[in-house]
Amino acid sequence: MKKIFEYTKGMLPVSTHYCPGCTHGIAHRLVMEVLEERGLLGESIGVAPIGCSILSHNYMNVDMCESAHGRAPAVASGIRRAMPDKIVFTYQGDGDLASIGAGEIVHAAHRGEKFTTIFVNNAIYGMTGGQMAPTTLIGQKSTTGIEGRKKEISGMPLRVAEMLATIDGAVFVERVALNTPANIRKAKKAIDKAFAVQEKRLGFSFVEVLSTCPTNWGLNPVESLKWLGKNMIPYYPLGNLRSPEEVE
Amino acid sequence: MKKIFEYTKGMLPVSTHYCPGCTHGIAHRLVMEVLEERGLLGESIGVAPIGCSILSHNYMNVDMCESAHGRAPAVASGIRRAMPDKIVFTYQGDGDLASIGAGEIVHAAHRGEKFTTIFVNNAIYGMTGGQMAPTTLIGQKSTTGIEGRKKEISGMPLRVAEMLATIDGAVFVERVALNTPANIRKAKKAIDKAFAVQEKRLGFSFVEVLSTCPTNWGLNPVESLKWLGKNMIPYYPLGNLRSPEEVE
Amino acid sequence: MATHKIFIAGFGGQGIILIGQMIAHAGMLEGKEVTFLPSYGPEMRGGTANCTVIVSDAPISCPIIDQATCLVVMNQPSLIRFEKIVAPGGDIFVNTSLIKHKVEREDVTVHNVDSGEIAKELGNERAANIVMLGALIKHLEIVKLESIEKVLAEVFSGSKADLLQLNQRALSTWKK
Amino acid sequence: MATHKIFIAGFGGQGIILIGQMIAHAGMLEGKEVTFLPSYGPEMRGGTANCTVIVSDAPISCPIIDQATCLVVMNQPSLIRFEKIVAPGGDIFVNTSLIKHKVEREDVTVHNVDSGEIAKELGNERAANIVMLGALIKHLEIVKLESIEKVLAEVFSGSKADLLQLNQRALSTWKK
Amino acid sequence: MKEKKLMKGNEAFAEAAIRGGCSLYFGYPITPQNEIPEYMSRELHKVGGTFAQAESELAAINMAYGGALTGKHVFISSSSPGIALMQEGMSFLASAEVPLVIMNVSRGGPGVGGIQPGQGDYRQVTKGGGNGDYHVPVFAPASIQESVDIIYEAVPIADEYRNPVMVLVDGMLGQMMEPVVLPPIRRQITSEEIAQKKPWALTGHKGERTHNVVKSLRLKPDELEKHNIHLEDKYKKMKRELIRYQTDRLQGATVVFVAFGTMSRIINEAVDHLEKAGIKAGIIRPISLWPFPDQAFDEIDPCTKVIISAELSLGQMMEDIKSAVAGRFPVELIYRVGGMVPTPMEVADKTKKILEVIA
Amino acid sequence: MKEKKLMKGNEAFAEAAIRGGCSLYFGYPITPQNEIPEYMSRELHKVGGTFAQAESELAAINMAYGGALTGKHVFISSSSPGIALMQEGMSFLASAEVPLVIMNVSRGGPGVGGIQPGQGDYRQVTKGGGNGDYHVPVFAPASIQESVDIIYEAVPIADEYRNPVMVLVDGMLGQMMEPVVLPPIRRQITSEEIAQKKPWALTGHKGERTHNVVKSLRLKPDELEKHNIHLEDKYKKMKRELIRYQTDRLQGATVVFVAFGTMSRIINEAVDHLEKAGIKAGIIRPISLWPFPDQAFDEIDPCTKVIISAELSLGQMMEDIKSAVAGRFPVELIYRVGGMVPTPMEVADKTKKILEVIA
Amino acid sequence: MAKGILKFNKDRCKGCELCVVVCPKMILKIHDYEVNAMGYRPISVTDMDQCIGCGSCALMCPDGVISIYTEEVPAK
Amino acid sequence: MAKGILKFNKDRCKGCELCVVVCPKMILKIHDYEVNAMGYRPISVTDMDQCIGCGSCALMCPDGVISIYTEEVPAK
Ligand SMILES: Cc1ncc(C[n+]2csc(CCOP(=O)(O)OP(=O)(O)O)c2C)c(N)n1
Ligand SMILES: Cc1ncc(C[n+]2csc(CCOP(=O)(O)OP(=O)(O)O)c2C)c(N)n1
Ligand code: SF4
Ligand code: SF4
Ligand code: SF4
Ligand code: SF4
Ligand code: SF4
Ligand code: SF4
Ligand SMILES: [Mg+2]
Ligand SMILES: [Mg+2]
Repeated sequence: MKKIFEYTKGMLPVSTHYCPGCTHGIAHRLVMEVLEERGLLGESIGVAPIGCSILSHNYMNVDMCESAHGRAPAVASGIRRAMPDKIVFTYQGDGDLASIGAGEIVHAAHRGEKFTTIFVNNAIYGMTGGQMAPTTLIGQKSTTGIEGRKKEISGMPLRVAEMLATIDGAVFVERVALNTPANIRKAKKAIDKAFAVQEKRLGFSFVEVLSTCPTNWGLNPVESLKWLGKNMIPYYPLGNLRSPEEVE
Repeated sequence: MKKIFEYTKGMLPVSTHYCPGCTHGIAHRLVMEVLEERGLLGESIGVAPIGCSILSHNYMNVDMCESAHGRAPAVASGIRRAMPDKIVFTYQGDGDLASIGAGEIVHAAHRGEKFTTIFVNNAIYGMTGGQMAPTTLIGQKSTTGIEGRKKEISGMPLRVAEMLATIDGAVFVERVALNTPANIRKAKKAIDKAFAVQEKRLGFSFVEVLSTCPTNWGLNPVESLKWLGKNMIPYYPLGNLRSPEEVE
Repeated sequence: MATHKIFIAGFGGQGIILIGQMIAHAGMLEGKEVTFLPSYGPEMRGGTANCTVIVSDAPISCPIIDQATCLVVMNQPSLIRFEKIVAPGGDIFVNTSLIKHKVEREDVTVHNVDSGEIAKELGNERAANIVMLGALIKHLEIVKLESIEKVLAEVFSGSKADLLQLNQRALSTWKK
Repeated sequence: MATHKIFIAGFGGQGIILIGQMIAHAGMLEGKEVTFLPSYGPEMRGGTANCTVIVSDAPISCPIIDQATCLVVMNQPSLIRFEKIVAPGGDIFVNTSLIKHKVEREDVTVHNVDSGEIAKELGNERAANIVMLGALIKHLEIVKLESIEKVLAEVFSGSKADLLQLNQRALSTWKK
Repeated sequence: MKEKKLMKGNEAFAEAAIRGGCSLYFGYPITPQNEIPEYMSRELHKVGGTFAQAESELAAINMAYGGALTGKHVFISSSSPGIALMQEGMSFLASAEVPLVIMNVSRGGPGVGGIQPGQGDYRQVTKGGGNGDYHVPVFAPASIQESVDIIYEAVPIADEYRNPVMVLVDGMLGQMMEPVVLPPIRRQITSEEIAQKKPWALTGHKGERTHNVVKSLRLKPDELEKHNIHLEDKYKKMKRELIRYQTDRLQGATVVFVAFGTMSRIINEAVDHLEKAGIKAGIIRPISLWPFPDQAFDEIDPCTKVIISAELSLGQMMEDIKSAVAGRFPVELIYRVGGMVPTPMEVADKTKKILEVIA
Repeated sequence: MKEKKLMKGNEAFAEAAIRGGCSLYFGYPITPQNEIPEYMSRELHKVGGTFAQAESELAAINMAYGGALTGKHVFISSSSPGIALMQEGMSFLASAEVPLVIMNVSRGGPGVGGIQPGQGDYRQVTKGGGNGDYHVPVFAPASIQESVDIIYEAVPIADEYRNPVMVLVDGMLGQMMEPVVLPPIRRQITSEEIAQKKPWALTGHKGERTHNVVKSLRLKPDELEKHNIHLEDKYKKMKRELIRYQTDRLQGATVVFVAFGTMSRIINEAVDHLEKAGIKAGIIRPISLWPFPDQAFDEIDPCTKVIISAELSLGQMMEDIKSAVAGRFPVELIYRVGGMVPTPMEVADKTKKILEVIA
Repeated sequence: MAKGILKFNKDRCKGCELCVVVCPKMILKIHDYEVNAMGYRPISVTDMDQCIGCGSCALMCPDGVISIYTEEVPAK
Repeated sequence: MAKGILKFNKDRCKGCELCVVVCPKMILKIHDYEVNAMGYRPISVTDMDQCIGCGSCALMCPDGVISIYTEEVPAK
C-alpha cells in the first residue's frame, strides 16, 4: 500500500484544544510538514505566542517556549543570537503580532533577524473571546464592536504583510489562506520557501496565513471557510510581496 | 519698517538647551509658525517625547505634556479622544518614535487618529549620547557601533515614512529636511499641510523631518548640514508619500 | 437555613447560562441571597458550558463550590465529568434525551427528564433548558414557580416575545 | 590623613576628564584611595564638562562633594558657576588664558596659570590641560610627579605616542 | 429600598465607572476582565463618552494619561500581567500628578499563570512596580456591591489627590453575578468645572493664560527633591485619610483572621464553623490595602493567641501584617494559590492545626 | 596582590559579566548606564559573544529570555523606568524558571524623574512589580569592586535557582571610577555542559529526546498551585542561602544605622563624625535587599536607643527594617532624594537631633 | 484514476465537516450515531470505492484524522 | 533689490554659523571677541548694506536670533 497522505511526525499524536474546524490545526500541520520534510524537526526552536496557539507546544514536535504577549519576535531574536546554527520560528496570532507586538515584529524585520514568522490572521482575538483586532474587517462584528468595525472609530484594518514588505530586512513576505485545498497547497509552498530563506540565512521571512475562527465569528466551520474567501481575501490579497532570488 | 522675518510668538522668549547648531530649534520654530499663522496656538495641545526635545514644552507656547518614552502617540490618542475640538500633535525623535515607540506610531496611523506627528529623524539617540538608532545609516558611527552600523548585525536603517504610508489611516505622509533654506521652506509647507489635514479631521498626518545632531555626529554644525544632505537624503528621499485631495 | 448549590453543565448553545441566571434572578426577587458564576475563559473552548448558582437565606461566602446540592446535566460528557460533584443525598437531573449513560452514584436522587423530547413535542427543541428548569423547580423548590415565571416574562420580551408562550408551556410541562 | 577633593571644570574638548582621571590613576599607583566622578547625562549638553577627583589615605565615602579642597577652572563660565564650591582656605587654579574675570573669594589661594598660552608656546594649544595638571601637582603635591609621569606615558602610548614628548614638556613647564 | 439588579461583576464595575462620571475608557482584552471593555464599547458612547481599544496595556495607560490630563475622568482596567505592563505608566502618572481610576481584575500568576482567581498581585499593586518614590492607593472590595460603591467613590478620590487609584478584585468577582444597587448618575465634569477645579489641565491656553505643562522630568536634583517631598506629603495625607477596614468579633477571639476580597468571604463562613467547634475567631478585613490599616491591629484583644493571614497568595499580605503587629502576636498563614480556593471547612481545619501547635 | 585597574563603574560591571561567562547582552540606551551597552558593543564579540541593541527594554528582557532559555548566560542592564518596563518579563522569567542577571543602575524617580543617583527603586526591585507570587534576589553593592564581585557571582546563582537575579547600584557607582581588581575569566558554558546541567534548555531535540518546553501558562488551578509551591520552596531556599550583610560597631552603639550602596559609604563617615562627638554609632549594611537580612537585627546591642534607616528614598527600606525589628527598637529615617546626597556631617547633625528627641 | 483508501483516526475527529465539503466525490459524511471519546460525531466514508485519492480531505482536516493510501499506480 | 535690515537677539546666539554659510552675500560673521551671556561668540554683520533681505539666515537659525526688516518696497 502506497502512502498518499499521512499525518506528519512533526505533530505529536494528541488531540488539540482548538475548536472544531479551527484552521490553526492546518497551519500547525503545514509548518511541521515543512520542517519534517527539510529534516529540521530536531534542529528547530519554536516560539509560541499568547493566543489560542499558546499551547501549540503541546502539539508541535520541536523544542518550544511560550512568550509574553506580543514579544515572540524579541524572544526569537534572542534565541537566534544565542543559537546561530538552529532554525528558529515564531507562530503568532493577529492580536499578538499586529496589536501589542507591532513594535517587536517591525524590529525583527528591521534588524533582518534570521528567523521565520508564521502569522495566523483570523481577524479577531480568539482566545479572549472575540474582541476586535487590528485586522478585523470593516463591518465585522466583535465583542468590542457589536455593530461591526467602523472606520471612523477604529480605522481601516491593518495589512501587516504590506507594511513589513517595506522593510529591507524582511526578505520574504507572502500572504496565503487556508480556505481551500488549493490555497493550502500554496500556503505550504510559501512556508517552505520561508524556511528555505532562513536556512540560507538571507534575512527575516514572514508568512501571513489567513485563518478562521468559527467560534468567535459566530459561524460554523464550513461557513467560516466561505466567509474567509469572500471577505478576507479581497481585503487581504494573497500572493508574494517579497522574495529573494535565491529561493525562486 | 516692514517685517521680513520675526521670531514667531509661538516660541517663548527663552534660550533653548539644544547644542549649538542643532536643528531641533528650526523644527520647533516651523511647527510654532504654522500654528501661529493658523491661529491655533491657543487651541493646541502638544506632546513632548523622551529625547532631547523632552523640554520642548519650555519653548513652545502651547499647552504641553511630557510622555513616557515612545508613548507620545498613545498619549495624543487619549487627548484627541478627550478633546475632539482641539489640535493635537506629537513631536518625537527617532529613538522615541522609530524604536521603543514603533508600535504606538503604527497604531496611531492604523486607527487613523486625527492628530499630527512631527518626527525629527537625526539618525541617532541624541539625549543619551549617541547610541545607534533604527535610523542610523550603514557605516555611521555611534557609541554602540563604533565601527559604524553593519547590515549583518543591525539590519538596514528603517524608513518610517515609507512604512507608515502603507497604512490607510495615515492620510498625509511627507519627508522633509532642514539642511538648506529651500528645504526649510518646503518643510514648513509640509507641516502646514499636515495641520490642514488635521483641521479637516481627515486622518493621521505625519511629517518626517531630517535633522542634525552635531554633538553626537562628531561634526560641527555646518559640516552636519552637509552630512545630512550628502548621506541622509539619498537614503531617506524627500517628498510627499501620501496626501489627501482635500489639501492639494 | 436552606442553601442550594446548583451546578448546571452541558454544551454551548443549550441555554445553560440562561437557566442558571434565571434561578439566581428569581432568588433575588424573593429577597434571597444569590450568586451566579459561569465557567469562563479558554476552558469554554470545545463548546462546553457550565455554571454554579447558589441561592441561600444567609450571605454567601464563596460562589465557587466544591460540592453541589444539585447537579443538572444536559449532555453526556457533563454527566461523566461532574457526577462526583454532588454531595451525598443530593440530586442529579439528567437530560435523558441526550444522555444514555447511567448515573453510577447510589447515594443521590436521580431525576430523569426527557427534556429534549418534550421540547421537541412542544415545537422547539431549543426549549429543552426551560423544560429542565421547570422540572428542577418543581422538585426542589429552590424558588417559587411564580418568581421564575416573572423572570421568564422578562427574558422573553421585546424581540423575543414571540417565544414566551412556548417557554411558558415548557416550564410547566414537566410533571413529577 | 590627607584628603584632596579636586573639582575640575571647563568645556568639552579641553581635556578636563583626562586630567581628572590621570590624578586618580596616579593616586591609585601610589596605593592611595581614589575616586573619580564625571558630570554625566544631558547636563553635558551645551559643551560643559566637569569632574570630581578625591585622593585620600583613608577609604572614601562619597565621590560627590559639597566642598572642594581645590578647584581647577579652564574657562570663564566655570569660574563663575563653581567659585563657591571651594572650602575656605582652599585653592583655585585659574586658566588665565581664557579667564579674564577675577576670583572674588578672598578666603582661598588663587593660582593663575596661563596654561593656554604656555601650551601654545610649546607648540600645541591642546596641551593646556597638561600644563594645568603640572601646576596643580607642583603646588599641592596630591600625588608624586613621577606617578603622573608614569600615567602620562601610559596615556600617550600607541597611536598617541608622538604626543608624549610635548606633553611631558607641558607637565614640567610650570614653575611655582 | 433601591432597586436591585442581578449583574455580572465586570459589567457592574463598568457601569459604576460610567455613573461615577467617567467619560473615557481605554482597554485591551485580557481574561477575566473582558466584559469591562465590551460593556464600555456598547455603553460609553450613549453617555457622550468614548471607548477606544488600545493596542496594548502600555498604550492603554498612556492613552488614559492623555485623556486624564485634559481634566476629564478616565477609567481603565486590566488583569495581572497587563497591570505589570502599566507599571512605568503608573509611576509616570503619579509623578505628573494625573488622576486615574484603574481596575485590576486579577488572576493567578506569576507570568501568564492562569485565569482563575488569585491574590498574588498584592505586592505588585501595594508596593508598586514602577520606579521611584510613589504610591497608588488600592482598595479591595469583597462583593460586587462594594466594588461598585468603591469605584464610584474612587473617581473623586483620584481627583482630590491628583494620583492614580486602584481597585483590586479577583477574577471571581469579575465573572460572577450578584444583586447590586447601582449608584445615581454623577454628572460628567464640564469644561467650566475643569477650568476652575483643575487649572493644571491641558485644554489649550486660548491666549488667556500662560501655557500649561504636565511633566515628569526634573533634571535638577533640588527641584526633584522638592517634588518628591511634595508627593510624600500627599501620601502621608492619604495614609491619614484613605484607610478603610472592617473588624468583626475581635472581642475575646482566640484567633484573628486577616483577609480581603474573595478570601474574606470564605473566612466569614470559616469563622462560623470554628465557633461551632468552640473556637472564638475574629476578622480584620482590610479594604484599603495601601494605605494598610495598621490601626486595626490595635483593636485586637490581648487574649488573642494567633493572627492568621488568609490569602490566595503565598504570604504577601503577611509582611504588612507583621509590620503592623510589631511583634505583639504570632502571625501565621493559610493560603491556596494558582486559582485554587479553599473551602471554609478547609480553613477551619487548618486553623485548628495551627492552634494545636501554638497551644 | 592582583593588579588594580582604575575603571568606570559601568565598564567594570560589563567586564565582570563577560568574565563571569556571559556571552549575550541585550540592551537599550538609558542614562546613567549607557556605558554598559556601549562597552558590550565593543567587547562582547571579542570573546565570541553577541551584543544586540534592543528596540526597547521590553524587547531587551524578552530577547534575554530567548537567549537564556538556550542555556547560555545572559546579562542585561537598564535604569529605573527601564526596569519598570521589564516587570512583566521578570515575572514571566521567574515563572518559566529561566536564569538571568539584570543590573539596575538606578536614578531619581518617580516617572522620568532625573538622572542623578537615587535609591527610590527599593520597592520596585525588592517587592516586585510583576504579577503573582515570585521573587528576584537583589544585591546592592557599595563599591565598584564589590559590584564586580557580585555580578561575577550572580551568574552561577541565577543558574542554581533558575531565576533572575538583580544587582542594584545607583547612577553614581555606574559613573564614577575606582580602582578594581577584576576576577579571572570564567569559561563560557559549552553545549555539552548545557546538555548535562540544563536538561530543560531549548537546543533542538535532534530526535534524541522528547521535545523540551519552557512555559508559563498553567490553566489548571491544581497544576498552577503545585508550580507556585515549587517556586515558593526555591524562594525559601534563597532566604536561607542568599542573605548577605555586614555589621560594624554594633557593640555598645547608641544608634544603629541601616544603609546600603552609596548611602552606606556616607554613613561610614558619619559614624566617625558622631564618634568624635561622643556618640557611639553602629552600622548594618544589607547587601542582599531581598532576601532582607532580618537576622542582622538580632545582633543589635540591647542598649541601642534607636535604629536609623538612612536612604536616598523616602523610607522604603524602613518597612523591611520595622518588620525585622518587630517592635524591639524605635526606627527612624534620614533621607535625601531626587539625586540629592547628604554629606556625612548632615547625617551626623540629623542623628543628633533624633537622639535629642528620643532622650 | 487512482483509488484511494482512507484511514481515519476517529478519536481525533471533531466533526467539523471541512473534509466533507472539499471532497470532489462527496463520499464523506459525519457519522449518524457514533460518538467518539471527545463527544463528537466523527467522520465516515459512504463509498470508499469512489475515492480518487486526491488528498483534499486530508489537506483540509485541521485535526490529522485522515490518512490516504493507494494500492495502484495512478493510470496516466 | 530690497535692502534688509537685520536685528540680532545676541544673547540667544550660540555661534553655530549656520546663518553664516547660507548667506548669499557672505556678510555674516561670528564676532571676534564679544562673548554673550551663555559664553558664546555671537553673530555679527560685516556690511549691512549688502543685505538683500532674502531671509535665509533667519530661516536657518535654530535659535531665533535674527529678525529681518526692510524699509523699501522691493523693486521688481
Ligand atoms: C499582557 C497580556 N495582555 C493580554 C492578554 C490576554 N490575551 C490572551 S490571548 C490574547 C490575544 C489572542 O488573539 P490572537 O493573537 O489574535 O490569537 P488567536 O487566539 O486569535 O489565535 C490576549 C489579548 C495576556 N495574556 N497578556
Ligand atoms: C523607558 C526609557 N528608556 C530609555 C530612556 C532613555 N532615553 C532618554 S532620551 C532617549 C532617546 C533619545 O533619542 P531620540 O528619540 O532619537 O531623540 P533625540 O535626543 O535624538 O532628539 C532615551 C533612550 C528613558 N528615558 N526611558
Ligand atoms: S477561539 Fe477561534 S482561534 Fe481559538 S481555537 Fe477556537 S476557533 Fe480557533
Ligand atoms: S545632543 Fe544632538 S539632538 Fe540633542 S541637542 Fe545636542 S545636537 Fe541636538
Ligand atoms: S481523497 Fe479526495 S476523493 Fe478521496 S475522500 Fe478525500 S477528498 Fe474525497
Ligand atoms: S475528519 Fe477532520 S475535517 Fe473531517 S470532520 Fe473530522 S476533524 Fe473535521
Ligand atoms: S537676509 Fe539674506 S542677505 Fe541678508 S544677511 Fe540674511 S542671508 Fe544674508
Ligand atoms: S544661526 Fe543663529 S545661533 Fe547660529 S550663529 Fe547664526 S545667529 Fe547665531
Ligand atoms: Mg486572532
Ligand atoms: Mg534622535
